[in-house]
Amino acid sequence: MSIKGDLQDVCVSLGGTPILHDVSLEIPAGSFLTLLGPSGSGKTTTLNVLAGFVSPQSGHVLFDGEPVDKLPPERRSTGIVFQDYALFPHLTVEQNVEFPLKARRVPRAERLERVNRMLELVQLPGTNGKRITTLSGGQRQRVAVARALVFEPRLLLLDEPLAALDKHLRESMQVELRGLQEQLGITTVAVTHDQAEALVMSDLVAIMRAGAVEQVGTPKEVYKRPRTRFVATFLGEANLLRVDDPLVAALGIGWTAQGGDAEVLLRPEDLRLERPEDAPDRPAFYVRRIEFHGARLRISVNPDIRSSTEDLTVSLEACTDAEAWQVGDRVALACDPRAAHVIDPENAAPPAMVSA
Amino acid sequence: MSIKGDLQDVCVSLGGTPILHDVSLEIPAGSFLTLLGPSGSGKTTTLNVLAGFVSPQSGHVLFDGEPVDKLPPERRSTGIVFQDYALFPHLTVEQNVEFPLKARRVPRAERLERVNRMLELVQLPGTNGKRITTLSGGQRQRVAVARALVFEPRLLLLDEPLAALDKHLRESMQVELRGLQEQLGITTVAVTHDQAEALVMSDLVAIMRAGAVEQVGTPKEVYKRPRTRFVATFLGEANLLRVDDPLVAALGIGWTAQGGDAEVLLRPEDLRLERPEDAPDRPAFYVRRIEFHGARLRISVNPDIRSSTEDLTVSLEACTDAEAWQVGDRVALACDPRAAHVIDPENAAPPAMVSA
Amino acid sequence: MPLVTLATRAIHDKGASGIGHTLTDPLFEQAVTRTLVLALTVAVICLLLGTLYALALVTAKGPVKALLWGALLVSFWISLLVRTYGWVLLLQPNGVLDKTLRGLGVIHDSLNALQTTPAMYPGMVHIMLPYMVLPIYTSLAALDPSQLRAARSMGAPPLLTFRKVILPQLRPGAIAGAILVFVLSLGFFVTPAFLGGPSKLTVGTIIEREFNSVYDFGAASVMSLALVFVVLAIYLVADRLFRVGEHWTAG
Amino acid sequence: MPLVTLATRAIHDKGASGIGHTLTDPLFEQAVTRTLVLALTVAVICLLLGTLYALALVTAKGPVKALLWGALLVSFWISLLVRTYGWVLLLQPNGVLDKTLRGLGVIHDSLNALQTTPAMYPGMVHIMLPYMVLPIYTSLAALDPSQLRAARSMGAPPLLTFRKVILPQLRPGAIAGAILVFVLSLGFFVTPAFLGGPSKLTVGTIIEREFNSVYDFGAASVMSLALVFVVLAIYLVADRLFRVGEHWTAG
Repeated sequence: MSIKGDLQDVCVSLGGTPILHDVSLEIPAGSFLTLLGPSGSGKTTTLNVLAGFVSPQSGHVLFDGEPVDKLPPERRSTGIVFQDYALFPHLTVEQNVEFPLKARRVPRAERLERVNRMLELVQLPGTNGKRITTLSGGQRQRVAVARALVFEPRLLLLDEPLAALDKHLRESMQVELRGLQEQLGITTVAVTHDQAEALVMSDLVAIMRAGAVEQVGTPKEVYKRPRTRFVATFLGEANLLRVDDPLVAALGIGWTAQGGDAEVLLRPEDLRLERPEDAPDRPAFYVRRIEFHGARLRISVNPDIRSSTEDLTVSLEACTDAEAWQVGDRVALACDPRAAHVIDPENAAPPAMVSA
Repeated sequence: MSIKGDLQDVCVSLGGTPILHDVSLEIPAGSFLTLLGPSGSGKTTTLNVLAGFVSPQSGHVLFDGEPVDKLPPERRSTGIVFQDYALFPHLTVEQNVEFPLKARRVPRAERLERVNRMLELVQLPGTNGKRITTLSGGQRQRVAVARALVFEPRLLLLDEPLAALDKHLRESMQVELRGLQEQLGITTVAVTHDQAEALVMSDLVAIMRAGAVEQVGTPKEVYKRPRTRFVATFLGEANLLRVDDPLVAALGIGWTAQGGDAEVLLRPEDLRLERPEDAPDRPAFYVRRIEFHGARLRISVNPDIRSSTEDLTVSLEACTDAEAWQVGDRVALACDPRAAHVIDPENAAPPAMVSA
Repeated sequence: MPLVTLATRAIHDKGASGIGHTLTDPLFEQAVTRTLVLALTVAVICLLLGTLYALALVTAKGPVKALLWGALLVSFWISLLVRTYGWVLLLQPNGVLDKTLRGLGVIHDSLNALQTTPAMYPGMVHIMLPYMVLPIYTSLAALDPSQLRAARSMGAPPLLTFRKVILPQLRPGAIAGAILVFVLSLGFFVTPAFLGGPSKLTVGTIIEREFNSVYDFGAASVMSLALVFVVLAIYLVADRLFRVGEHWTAG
Repeated sequence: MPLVTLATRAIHDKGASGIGHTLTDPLFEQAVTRTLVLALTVAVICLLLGTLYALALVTAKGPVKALLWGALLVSFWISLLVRTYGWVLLLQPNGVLDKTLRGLGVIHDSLNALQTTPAMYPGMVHIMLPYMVLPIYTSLAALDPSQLRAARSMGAPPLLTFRKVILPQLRPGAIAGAILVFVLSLGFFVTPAFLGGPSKLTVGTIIEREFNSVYDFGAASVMSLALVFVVLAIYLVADRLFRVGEHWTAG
């Protein structure tokens, strides 16, 4: 069931406009890879190249090492869940899930058995006769997943599968979808523009920008060790300081020589605030703004109380100590130097197009 | 400029269906109040009652203590920013912002001056002649705000003002919008379904459900001391335990007698994990699932490794210590008993309708 | 207003028995049958051609698409009369069709197509086609293209997709179009009058003759009213069965 | 196809000078002028009435709205002929209008409305109105109702809102409708032929007479072609100016 997927130097252009530029991806067998990027970064096109709806101008698509470039979509055996689910509105749940089996001329008895097994797996047993239009958003999503999986495809492709659901449902479907994928062990590629979703669901995240892949790695890698400035700022909040900024040395961050254009990434949660009298040798800042985010406080600090330079952002757990800070307070900034990460500006990939 | 707004026992029904049920709200002069709730909870109707587009069947609307029930929308002097902005697509930026002044027969020279001042305030100086269709989403939002504020309304009403923007832009507009509101000191009522937005932007949050207000309070109050189960689960993640659950006592949480139906709220960030050998008297749990959320780890734990009872959720800062935990580990659960909050089931408000 | 006038006139001039007489006139009955058959045939032909045309419209790309749209819109706009004349010139004795066929040696005598019933069909179909294509096209355009991609990705051969996915979703538009064409054809006398010649009478042409030659306002009124009621009845039944109105007001 | 046939016929039967002769025939020129004036007037009247009707459609609620829609759709469906006869009966000598007015003592002699040019307008307007109402209604329905709320909340009196917010956004639909009505009216001979009587000739009726009485196919072809070209030219110019095509294909 679980196969390895590969893209090798795939280039796509549409009417002269380059859409994908030398995209290479290795999708290990049985893994869940998410393509993450802003709209227009080429992630859906990449998915369509895998599905066979878009033929690359150059480069290759391999399934388990075998080139499938010449195979049309209907012969690639990929299960796709579309953003709007693309269920057939005039058919029932059963007829929808049965459709791919009918296309494969599976005999009726076996069809029914497999449909029922699948509906149980997506926690919709007994809904066979229901019309699609009577289902809720979450139920439609499950039917779409069942339909994409019932014919045991080699690859599962998810195009923003949860974008149409509300926040609470989305979060529980993330867990469910991931659980199902692990249970079946099917190699899966998802597209999303939601950073949190990508981090939570995936084994691997590929961050795309302007038609090129900027970084592929585990969620932890891409969040903690981003290769480029874009990855750092796209995934969560980032304080970026030039390596030659005196503040970098003052915070005790060591760095290997990389030229003055390199930047140090400090995540807001890696910074701490201390009372200046307790830490007289720490750099001194003023609190400019405090936002309450429930679990956390987001505090903007600046060396100068009325400066127009960009604030640094500190994220603290909303405990009693942290809540004592007031706007205007003088604070000392501290950090764990091990958490700091240096970004080499040379890493920036040449994009296929100027980003919109 | 800044006035106090009041709703007193407002009831609204449409075609026999109750939409709002005894809604009372005090909006202090100059404050930013957010109506937060799921779709269909009546928050937009409440906004429309304030604007005058919906007439309540009973109850009163007061501006600065004066009833305005009889005033039509055009005479209430409320500036509204609609979810889709409702800009006039055939007019330029200047003509859009000028419109309310034209309606008030302000002379041309003063009109121009005020439009320019307003466009500067929303950081769009010099865009006067641009067509609305050439603007980006964020720019349209600013024009809509400028148009709503240019005639110095008594009340600013925002209907999901940031829902149409992408995540990064939304976050920076939250700060900007709040800054503008503080600068002008105008009493503001906003509607949103985004918990984070409500917590970050508001002085006061009114949480609505099924046509009734469940709780009004500062962001900190509603998050840390929710009056009802609904408020607790709607705002962030909630671990809820019955007060007579033995775990409550084991965690050292004291509670005043409130009947066995009362529940204890433990936010995931108030829980800690310890190694069982370090804390032998703490309740023992198993790690069932670890999710990486960037800044935080979300860890699901359960007293029994294969139990089907609901997991407790622990949210830990993603530091080196926390990242050492593995699925299947035995852990001891600890919490700060002061952070625990008891919810009295009697507090649940009678809703105007069965929630959808 | 005009309906009321018609009704007044009908009752006033003829009386109840007169109305009965007019409606049971064998010439009238024959004409009604012919009109129904004609309208039904036109509707069915339009249904087939219209579906193909709409499919072509949706799948065509670039200049071909523009051409197809252009043809459809021009055909909508050029007046009925001009189009009817075009067909008359094509089909008349010694017209282009005749000459071509004789030139090719297919026929020897003149077809005399203009005076026969089959001659009515091409003209009617041509005129009615846009009324069929547009509702079907609306249905087609509303069909989510990702459904077709979904079907392909699931390995469905094109015919299965067409039969199981596309056709069922065309139905509301096709039914609306067919009824519209049928109803319009029923009362549509202009083209048949020209193309069918006087020997093949339809209700529309009879009404015209009564009115023009005999100036028998009463009979003309009764027939007109009968036609209106038939049309309304068909529409109401169709609406009940297929919820056509919904489709139309929604579109 | 029909166009090609027409063109062949025109050139074949008449030759270049013949075409020139036909087109400069004073009767033809007069008819062209009359047709243009008629079409333009109908378009303007339809524009005004259609805007009002569309506004009524949008603002009406419940049964009134259903009634307005019903009237519009029925009017679309009942055949042209029946409606034309309705008007004829209303306006003919000793018809309802005459009788009513004489009964009221407003006039003493018969109006003889049927044989005069003013008689053409009500019928034409009635037939053309739906073609005007639908595009305007489409524009209106596309207008975001929150814009009207926004205008009110900003203190705008209704007239200002109508003038500055609603009317400008109706323009594309209104222009498309007006052109459609104008173009349809141009070649639309049925109603004028009945209502206007033979003394008031329009291009359409002349073409018909040529064809019916004289069987001068050549002249009829030339005139038909001229009409088609005028219509196409007007449409192309209008399209350039107002991007009508965009509106239609998008709608």
